[in-house]
Amino acid sequence: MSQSNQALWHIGGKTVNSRLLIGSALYPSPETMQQSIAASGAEIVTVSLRRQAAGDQAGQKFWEMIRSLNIHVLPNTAGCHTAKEAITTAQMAREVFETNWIKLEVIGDEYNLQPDPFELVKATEALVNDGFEVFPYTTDDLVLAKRLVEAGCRILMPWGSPIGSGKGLMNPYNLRAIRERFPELQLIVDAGIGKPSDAVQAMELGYDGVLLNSAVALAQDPVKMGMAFKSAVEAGLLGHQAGAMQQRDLASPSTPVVGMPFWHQVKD
Amino acid sequence: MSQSNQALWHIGGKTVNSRLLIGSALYPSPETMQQSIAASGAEIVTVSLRRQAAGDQAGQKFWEMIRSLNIHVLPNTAGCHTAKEAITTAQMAREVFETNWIKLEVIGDEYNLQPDPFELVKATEALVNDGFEVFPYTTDDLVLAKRLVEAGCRILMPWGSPIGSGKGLMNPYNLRAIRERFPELQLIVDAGIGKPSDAVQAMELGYDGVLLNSAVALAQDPVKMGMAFKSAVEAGLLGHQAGAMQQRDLASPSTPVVGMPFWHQVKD
Amino acid sequence: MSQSNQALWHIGGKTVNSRLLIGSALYPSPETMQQSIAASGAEIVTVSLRRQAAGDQAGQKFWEMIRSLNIHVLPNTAGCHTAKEAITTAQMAREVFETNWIKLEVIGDEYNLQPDPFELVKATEALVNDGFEVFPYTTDDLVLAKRLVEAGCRILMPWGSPIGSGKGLMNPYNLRAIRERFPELQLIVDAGIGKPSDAVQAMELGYDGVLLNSAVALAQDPVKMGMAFKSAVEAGLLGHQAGAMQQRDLASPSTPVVGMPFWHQVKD
Amino acid sequence: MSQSNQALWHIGGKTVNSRLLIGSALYPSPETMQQSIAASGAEIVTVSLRRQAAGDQAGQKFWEMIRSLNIHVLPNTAGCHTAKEAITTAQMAREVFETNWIKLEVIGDEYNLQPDPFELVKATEALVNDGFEVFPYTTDDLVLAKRLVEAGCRILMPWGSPIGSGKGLMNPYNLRAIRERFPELQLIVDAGIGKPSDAVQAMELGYDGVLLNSAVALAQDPVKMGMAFKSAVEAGLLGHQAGAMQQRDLASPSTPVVGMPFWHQVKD
Amino acid sequence: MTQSETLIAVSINGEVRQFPASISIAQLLEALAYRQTRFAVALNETFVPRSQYDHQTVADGDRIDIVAPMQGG
Amino acid sequence: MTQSETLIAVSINGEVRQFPASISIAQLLEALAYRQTRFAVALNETFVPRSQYDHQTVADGDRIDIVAPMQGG
Amino acid sequence: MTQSETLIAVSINGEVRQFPASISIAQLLEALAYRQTRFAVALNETFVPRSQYDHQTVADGDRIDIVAPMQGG
Amino acid sequence: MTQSETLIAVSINGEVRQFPASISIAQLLEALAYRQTRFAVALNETFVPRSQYDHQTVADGDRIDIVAPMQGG
Repeated sequence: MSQSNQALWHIGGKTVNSRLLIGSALYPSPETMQQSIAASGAEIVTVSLRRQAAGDQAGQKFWEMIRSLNIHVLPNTAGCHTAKEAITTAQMAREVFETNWIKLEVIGDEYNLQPDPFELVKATEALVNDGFEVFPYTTDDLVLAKRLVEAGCRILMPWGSPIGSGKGLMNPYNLRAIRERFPELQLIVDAGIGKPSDAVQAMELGYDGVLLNSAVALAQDPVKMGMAFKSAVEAGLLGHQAGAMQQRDLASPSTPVVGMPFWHQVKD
Repeated sequence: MSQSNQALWHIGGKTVNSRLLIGSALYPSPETMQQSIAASGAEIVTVSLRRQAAGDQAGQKFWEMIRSLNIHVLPNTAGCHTAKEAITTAQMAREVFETNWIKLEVIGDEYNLQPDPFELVKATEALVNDGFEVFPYTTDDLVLAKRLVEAGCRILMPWGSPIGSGKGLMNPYNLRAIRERFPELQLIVDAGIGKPSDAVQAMELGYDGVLLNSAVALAQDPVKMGMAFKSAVEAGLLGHQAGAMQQRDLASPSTPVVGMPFWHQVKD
Repeated sequence: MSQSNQALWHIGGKTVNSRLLIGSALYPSPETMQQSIAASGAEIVTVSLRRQAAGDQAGQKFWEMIRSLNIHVLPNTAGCHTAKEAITTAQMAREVFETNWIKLEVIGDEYNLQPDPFELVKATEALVNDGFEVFPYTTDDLVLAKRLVEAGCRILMPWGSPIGSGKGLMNPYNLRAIRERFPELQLIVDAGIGKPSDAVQAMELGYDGVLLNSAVALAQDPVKMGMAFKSAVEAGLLGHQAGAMQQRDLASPSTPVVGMPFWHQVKD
Repeated sequence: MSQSNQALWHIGGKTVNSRLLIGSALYPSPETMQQSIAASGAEIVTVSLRRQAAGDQAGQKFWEMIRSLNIHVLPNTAGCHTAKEAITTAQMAREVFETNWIKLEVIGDEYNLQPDPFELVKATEALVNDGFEVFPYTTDDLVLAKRLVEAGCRILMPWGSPIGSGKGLMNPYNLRAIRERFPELQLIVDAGIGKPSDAVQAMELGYDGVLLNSAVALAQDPVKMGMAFKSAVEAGLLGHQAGAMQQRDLASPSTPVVGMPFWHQVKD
Repeated sequence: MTQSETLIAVSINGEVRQFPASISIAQLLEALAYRQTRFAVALNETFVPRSQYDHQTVADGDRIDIVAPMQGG
Repeated sequence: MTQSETLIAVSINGEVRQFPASISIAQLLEALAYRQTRFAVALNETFVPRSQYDHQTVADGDRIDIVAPMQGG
Repeated sequence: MTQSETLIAVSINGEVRQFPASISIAQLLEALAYRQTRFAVALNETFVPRSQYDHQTVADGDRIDIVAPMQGG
Repeated sequence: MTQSETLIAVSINGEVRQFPASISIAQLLEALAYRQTRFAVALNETFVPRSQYDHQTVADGDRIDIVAPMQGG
């Protein structure tokens, strides 16, 4: 009972059980998407907005599938390259999805799809003032993190590595520095997660959650991989809370040495 | 249903659900030991033999605690430095614990507590001939692995790093080479696991199980860490079975690019 | 002959032989400083400006020592936290040291001493317009790098890891991305170099130079460590130019297999 | 003067200036081989024996090329899989090359070309008794190292990673353990070196020398790569002797903080 | 609409279409037959709330984006 | 045991004790009052199965190890 | 300077000193006896080139930094 | 050699050749026309020192390896 309470997560004004945020793109089929998300236990799913022709029902159908999952929706501004584009997209998303949550992406480079620090701060300031709960996709730059917090963010989502690269956590030192500086913030590793062990490492660093998409959607068996990440974030959260042993350079026997049979004199 | 069957593990002539093997030493108290092992979901627990004075009931009490866990017992030969010591210890263990399972440790160095390849092969040959199911604690040396298989092992337990060091997997290349060479063998990473992510990595490499002790017993909260490792081995097993995505050097967008609003001409 | 020409380095309008830039601080004594810098072969030395009381000759003495080295001086703006402070310091440095070179540091955080991306860009724009050759101490952020190039930089100095940490290259992926994006720029790894192998790795990534201070000044034998880094940057430069072999997962014999004696039939 | 004396290396009863041992195989042409070896500064070159038909002058020509380099020859037993093969090869090599030096390779696996610990010890014992100076190609196994020392070796050559893989040092922990255990032995990293930085790392660990072949022979420009490794082993040796600074988690300013201009009150 | 009315060129999701001058967003959506309930509109990259559809008119050369829910990561 | 019996020195778990000559393992355990059910015995580092306790005698200078279950990793 | 002159407070490298009003940078350096050749001056965090020392006057509350070469990394 | 002599089959570097019985290594090398100075010989995987070439005879089914210097890593 206290166990389950401990695991509750207050994020952006809502309360969820799972530390996983999952994307809705790139699955082999809509059915696989639904099953994978359900299997993952995620209670927050990211979605986007795209142009749609009159009469095209794709958006409506997708939306009904997402609604049937009965979990929280986190719209993104994926593909935006300027603060202005991102702000407009966020405002449209708020109307369509009826939520003030926004995963704020302002891309600064097509090669690594990293955020643009300058436009990101501008967009964040505008959106916070406009009443949004901003989930900024950011780099692992501590100074940028400070600016975002000054702009009003209660949540930060540093990248692990480039979107879709599956490289895991490229710079644990930087991620740890952000965690230590902002013990009260909700921190989520977003982008770059490739394997369950990457998600566990993020949580072991003390991060509060993990956001991923490709790692599940592009697995050979996405549904099973959803289950894997469900266990992974649990393992990481528990492992962090439990306080891991210290690494040591010397080996140290686990089985007691005293009482060892056959022992007659000191061995060298 | 097929799910749960898939997870069954046939190891040394027995069938268990959990891929975790756990030690019984170093816990802050016997009660914590019991609770931690239970929390970990492990169905195989390692134990040892030590000299005992007449009238001393410690061994009997310990044994009753272990029995009450109602799981399989894997006696070890921890502390033995020669094949002869290890063989005698194994024979005594078989009588005391009424099992032909033996975790065969023949230590070759006091600094890193690594196995002695030469004595290990000798002891293995003798014990296999004597009817034991040998779980050899070995290095990540592929040639040594071949010798142990030639000597009759169906199970190998290469180290991740020195016992009690918590350094995780020092040489994933070597561990992977053993996995690829022996697809049919039961492979368990034994020693060096420090954090749940280490266990996940072992399973992601395709290992069948993980044996640890210090990582749980020396955690600040051993019971919770037991739970963490329970989830970790599940995450790793599922993740391996699900087939992880390929790492890529380039970023790749998860959200679709087509239909991006505001798009009017090619951006560089 | 072509060899030596190949090694000439055109940097900031000057031409030097060595790819090493070295600091003048933290040495156990002024004499050790002089000898270490000489031993390192560096032809560019960083210096700073600090308040000085009337009659205090320390600055003058230090300056004469530096002049006697007969190498190029690169003044820094170390310790500045705003664009304004950095600009004024750069202007003072230009007058004192009679050079338009400036190592532009605008610190954004006291914990990791990283640059402040926002103030750095502001200061860079102002100083480039004012005729300076700016050597910006920057992070490994590709978008920030693009902004600095847009502001007129022909040289970038991304950090390897935090100043004085000796952690080497924390994020080779990011450093490589900057190199690939800006093949014509002069790129120097600045900060975090701890061992000669770190400097070699920077050069192997295709970087044009390495700037360091603590690694030499805080070595047990700074003069000898200066020599070590002299060889290290040479090794790295040559190694990069020579084009390293590809890594392979399989072993591959160097000694020919054909003609092996004692060979009678295929071995498995 | 003391400098150059310090750099002299007493190895196997001879004295050389360079810490590099280089192979003679895999070069694009014999001329490139000669030039690359000369450029590398190596004073020890490895060679092998292979079957030769009557009248075939290849062996003689190769030998004359090697002799013209006027450096020490270290014959190998490459390709041998048993102690017996290796012993006979060593004896033939002693007669042909007129040296009691032997690079003892007894391969245990075709996939990773690693040594066979068991056959290696057997062959070592026989050859040491027969008056050879054995340079054993071994793994990074500390217990195997102890056995080889007990068998009479004054030199050990642990692998960095599989022959020809170019993966560098896979397990620095194990390599360091051997160095610490045997401070008086001559230790050489053999196999797996791919880039100059790998060689520097080996020397920084306190190894006495580095043996490589593919890294130079398979470089795009082998002669220049030879020069690169010449500098690399110098950098590594000097760097080790000079005593590197300690790594730190916190950044630490190199430029003095005292006397910073514009400073008026404490900044947070 | 009469023959004498002026036409304006408006980009709808990147494709240029002709509409009568002074058309409102609401009329434009009606003309395009957008009947879905889940969409949002931007005019020249500025968001137009649903409540403004009747009041906001469109001018020659304007760019309209009409977006709907889609998969996202 | 009579006064005239020869005594032998036997190491029990590393500690030397005196016993009558020709004593069997069974008698020795009885003399030591080992009453636990969970233990095993080695004589000079060689395992002695429980079934041999009656038959196996102990000689002067022999080393006996008596071990019981214990925590292990 | 006569008794009747007004004095101003100027921070020199963080330490407040008294000077006559309307003093120039050149006079101030003279008064402080700065005789080194290698230094530079900032007034209220703005650089003052050497060529301006005669013309630039200092006001009450001004902050002057006088800096010289120093070790740097 | 006369017609009546028995012939033996010897493997030379893996290739079987015929020689007269009781031939010595020295005679065999002569017959094969090995004139290089830098080579060494093994008989049935055992080294034969140069000093033994005259004394060591070869038997039917023997395996001879003749090796020379070659590139090596």
